[in-house]
Amino acid sequence: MVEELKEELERTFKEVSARRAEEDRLVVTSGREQALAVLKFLRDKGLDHLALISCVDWPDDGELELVYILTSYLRGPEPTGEERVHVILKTRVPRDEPKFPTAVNIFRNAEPYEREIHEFFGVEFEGHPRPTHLILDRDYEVPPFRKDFDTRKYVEEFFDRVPFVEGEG
Amino acid sequence: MSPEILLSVAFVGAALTYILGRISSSLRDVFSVLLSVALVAMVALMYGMSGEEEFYMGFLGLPLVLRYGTLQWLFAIAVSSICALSTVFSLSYMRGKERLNFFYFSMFLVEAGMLGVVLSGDLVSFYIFWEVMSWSAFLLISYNRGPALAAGMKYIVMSVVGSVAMLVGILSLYATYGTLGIPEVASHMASASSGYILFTLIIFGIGFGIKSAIVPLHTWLPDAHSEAPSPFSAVLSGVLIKMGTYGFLLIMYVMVGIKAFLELGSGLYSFHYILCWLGAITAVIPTFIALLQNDAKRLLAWHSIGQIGYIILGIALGTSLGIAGGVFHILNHATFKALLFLTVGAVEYRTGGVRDLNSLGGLIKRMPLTFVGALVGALGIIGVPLTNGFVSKWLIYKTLILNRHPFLTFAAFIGTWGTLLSFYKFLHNIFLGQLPERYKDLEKAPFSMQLPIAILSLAVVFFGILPGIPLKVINKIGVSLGFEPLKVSIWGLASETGALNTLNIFTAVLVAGVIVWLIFRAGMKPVPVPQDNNYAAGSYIPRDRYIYTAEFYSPLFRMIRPYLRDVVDEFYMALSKGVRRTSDKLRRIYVGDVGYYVIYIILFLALLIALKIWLKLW
Amino acid sequence: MWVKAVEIIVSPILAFVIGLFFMGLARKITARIHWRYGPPITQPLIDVIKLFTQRSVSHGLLFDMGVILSLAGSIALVLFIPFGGICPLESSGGLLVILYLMLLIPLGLALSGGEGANPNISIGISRKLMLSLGYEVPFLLAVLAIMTHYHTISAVDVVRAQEGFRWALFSWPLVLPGLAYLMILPAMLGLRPFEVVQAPQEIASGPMVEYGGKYLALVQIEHALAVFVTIALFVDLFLGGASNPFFFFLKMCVIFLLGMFVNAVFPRFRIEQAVRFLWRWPTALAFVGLVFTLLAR
Amino acid sequence: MDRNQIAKWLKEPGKMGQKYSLWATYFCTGCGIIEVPPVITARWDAERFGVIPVSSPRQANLFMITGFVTLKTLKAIIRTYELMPEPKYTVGFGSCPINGGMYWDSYNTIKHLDKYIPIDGWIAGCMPRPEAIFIAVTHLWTLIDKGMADGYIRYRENYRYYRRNQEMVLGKLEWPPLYPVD
Repeated sequence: MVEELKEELERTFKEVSARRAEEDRLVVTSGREQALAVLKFLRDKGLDHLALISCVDWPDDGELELVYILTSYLRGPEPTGEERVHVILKTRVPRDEPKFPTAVNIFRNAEPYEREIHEFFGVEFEGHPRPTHLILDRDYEVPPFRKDFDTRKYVEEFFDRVPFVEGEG
Repeated sequence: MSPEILLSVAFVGAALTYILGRISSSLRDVFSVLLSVALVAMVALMYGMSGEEEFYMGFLGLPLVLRYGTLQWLFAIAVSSICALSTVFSLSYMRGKERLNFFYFSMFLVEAGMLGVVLSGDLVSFYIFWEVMSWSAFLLISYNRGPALAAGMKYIVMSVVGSVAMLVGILSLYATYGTLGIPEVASHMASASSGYILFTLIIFGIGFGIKSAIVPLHTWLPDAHSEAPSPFSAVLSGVLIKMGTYGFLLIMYVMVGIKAFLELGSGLYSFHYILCWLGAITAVIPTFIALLQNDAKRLLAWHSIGQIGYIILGIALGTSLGIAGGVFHILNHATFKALLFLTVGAVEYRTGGVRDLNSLGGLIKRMPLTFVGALVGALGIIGVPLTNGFVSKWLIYKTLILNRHPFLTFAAFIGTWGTLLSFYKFLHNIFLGQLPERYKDLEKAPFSMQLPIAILSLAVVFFGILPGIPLKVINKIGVSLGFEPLKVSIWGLASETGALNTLNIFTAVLVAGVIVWLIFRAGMKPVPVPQDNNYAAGSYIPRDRYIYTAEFYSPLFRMIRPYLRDVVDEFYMALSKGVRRTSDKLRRIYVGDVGYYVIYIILFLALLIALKIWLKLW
Repeated sequence: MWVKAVEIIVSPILAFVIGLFFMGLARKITARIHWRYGPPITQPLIDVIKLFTQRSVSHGLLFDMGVILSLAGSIALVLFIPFGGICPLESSGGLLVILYLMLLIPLGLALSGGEGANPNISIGISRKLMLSLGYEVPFLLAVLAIMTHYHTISAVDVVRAQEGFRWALFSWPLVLPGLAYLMILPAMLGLRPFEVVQAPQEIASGPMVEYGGKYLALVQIEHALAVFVTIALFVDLFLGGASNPFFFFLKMCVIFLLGMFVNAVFPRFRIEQAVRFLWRWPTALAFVGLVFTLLAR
Repeated sequence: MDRNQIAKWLKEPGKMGQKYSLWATYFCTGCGIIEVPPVITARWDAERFGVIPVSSPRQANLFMITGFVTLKTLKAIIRTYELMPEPKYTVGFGSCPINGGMYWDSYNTIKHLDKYIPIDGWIAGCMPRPEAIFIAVTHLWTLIDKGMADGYIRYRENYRYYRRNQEMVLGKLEWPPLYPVD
């Protein structure tokens, strides 16, 4: 069943390459423009559960990789519908001006994931209803989860400059 | 200082306030205050004097007589002092409103009517002043338009029914005895048959029951009290409903006499026992309905009915302690209920008419003296030791227990606990809790409002600590009504069966309080802290987050609300709807054509003749 | 006269000591039931001393006066309760004053809590007043049954009438009110099945949230006196309060242990469940008892 | 209760009272709270030392900061510490409050907690066992005895510096300062 899905994907979309990673897992990499179209296509094929959106930072390629993990709630995709399939959709976004259309109108539950990625990786999701902070309570000039965020330097700058109280008294 | 001069001054004064009002409002204010204080002084001077005075002969041959004694004096002093205090209160309360001349005029008219009712010596003048009082009260209840008109209509319909019942009673007395003077009727009643006594008691009982709002006849009171302007609702629930209890005293003990009254009916079905049960029900059910109210004045109105239940319980028992307790509670209820209504009026004046218990809070910080007044009033109505409510409720409880009525005592005690719960809700939702943002800079109540509140609070506490003073007067009343006197000391009752000695209780609580205060001062000095420095699980309460408590006893409501629907009120409403529908149908027979009317007359005559022939009715 | 003065001074102190001893005993027994070693018996006394050394926070005059009023009320209440042979102020009114002063204590705490302006306090106080309304119904019926049975309103007469093992708990019509009183004892003491008022987990110990150092000490003393008063009243009315204080103390221990065992293992009621329970079984028992005492007259 | 115990009680009951009735605030700040339930229940029973958890900081005089302190929890800790009445003692559990522990280079956790609120005692270990907690309590007794557990006095005297440090890390605090800062 993963096979038919693979052929169908390659037939309908030209810039998409699908690879069967394990017995029931399909890894799909697609270009930036078609990513949401592929997402919608997979959702209509029965993969109605967006488990997670995560992000990987490739500093040497100068790109941020957005990873959408899809599965289905009750059963596998039609027509067979017996075993469950995981589909992992990957797209690449340039690191210097990371813009990407939001997936909220396809999957309602994408909203917190996108806020988190915006907070930790600095990816701008156009059209996101509430691009506010999810976990952190302040802004950092370099988003913390990026590889080039030097935690040691930040700690020295931010925490170590706070003097001990005993010295003052 | 005869009552005739007093009544004439009252009525002329009422008219004068209206005329002076036309000239200049400040003159009228000054005059009304002077008049009310003069009335109080004149009544006070009448202490101890008693006697009769005819002031008008020509009323179809019946002399109109004024009689005054200690019982009348007590009621007169209560009426005049409460009216004086509420007049002083209404100086600043009514400043912005319109039709002030009309307001002061009808205020003094009500006071004159009440004085007339109390001082009247025969049933005709009693009835005249009773009508004057009822109608002027109607004018004042429907003073501020809107829903007040409906409340006034409901009040006047029920009080007219009461007055008609009383009129029937008076006419039946006139038919059987030919005279209407109270002493003459009393002497005749001694020889009357028990059926006739029962009839007069019931007829007059309906009239006075409606005015004093006993349970089945109480439905007008909550609407009337909450819609009337606050100074008048203080008078209304302070003294006006006491005229009903005065009527009961008059009927039961002056006209019918104690012996006949107590023997009426046998054992469990004697009239006074049923009246006691009516009083007990009136003490419990309205108190718990008051628990559910969200409007401050409706809560107080329902409590007025509850406290009347205590008074009826005291009076109907027919023992010397019971009478002392009942009459003393009349005086106390007048003081703390007026005090509570005046404090609600002050809060209403300052917050621009807000009475809803769910949207006020924290006013203790802005109106401390008003809070002290409300607190003393609440302690008085609950009957906490060291307030006058405690002494009168104590007398009622003792008689109930010594005469072996445990279930009545139980009802009375549960009424007290219900009062405690609902008055804590009253105090908490208005004065305690967080101060909302919009009342942050609320100023204190003006002096002309604080003066009556201060005087009434002092009266509540003073009579609580030294109940001997009023109890001496009440002892005289008991003797005049034919009960044996009680041994009264300045500190309380020194009678043999478990004396109440407020001295012991007072010193015990006071000394314990001082010791605890000293221990309190021995500890470390506490740090005064603003309201928002409060524990909120690690976060900081911003000014507008938590402000007031709504539905203070919601778990209790869910349990008792289905049982406390005001079925009596629904019954009356259904009754009035039925009457309106039937009268609608009747209207159709008036078609406006004279021919039809002639036919109606002929048919009616034929019917009469037929009755005469076949049934030989007369 | 001198004996009376000494009695007036001694009995509140005695009540305080006994109350604290009971609270210490309670914590020790609960610990032992939970398989724990538990604090020393004198722990409540240590707590009170510590609380007096803490500088607390005050929310205004009524915040202080309310606590003082409620403690003064409970001290005055102790003076009216016959304890063994001594009863300092029994001459003025007996049971009616006791019932009335019992009204004063929750009112004092409620007023001072109200000024604390904390959401937990408001919820705690409304629960406290509802619970006290709940247990007042059977309590009043039971006390009225006693009053009508012995036809007196003074507690000393009730004690004198029960001389020589004719205890009210075992004489026929008064067994039912006695059982009703026993069933509502945990509610009056605030023990576990009815610990709805100071539920630490739900409303952060209810009305006591804002009480710090010496306020908490005064409230602990007031709780100790309330424990003493409730149990002493039960022993006086139903177990014929003994002639000398030591037997009286023994009877109180028996009753308190009864409540304690229930407290250690029982989960907590919701406020509706508590009031519904209080208005169902204990009220029925007390009501039937009162009817029988009336008929037996 | 040997003789010098009673003598101590008579000499300074306040100190002895503080020692033998430490009421701990029930506030779980970090991962260390998993150690507290066994401490207060049957297996280890802190109540024999007089340590009981109380639900409101107003009643407490011991504040156990268990585990790492993030920026958000720091605000709640400062708020709770300022609500507690005056003679109050704080104990830092584990290595994270001491110097950041394994989160030594994290951008989100506080490194040295005693820059922001005074700490009277530390317990080393990445979540100390209940025995360590009891040793800490007994150490706290000796500190109180010697008068060295003066965290709250230090907080009162150099409140200006504590407040400045807190606002350097947390930005403007919305509640007014506890002591008057000139």
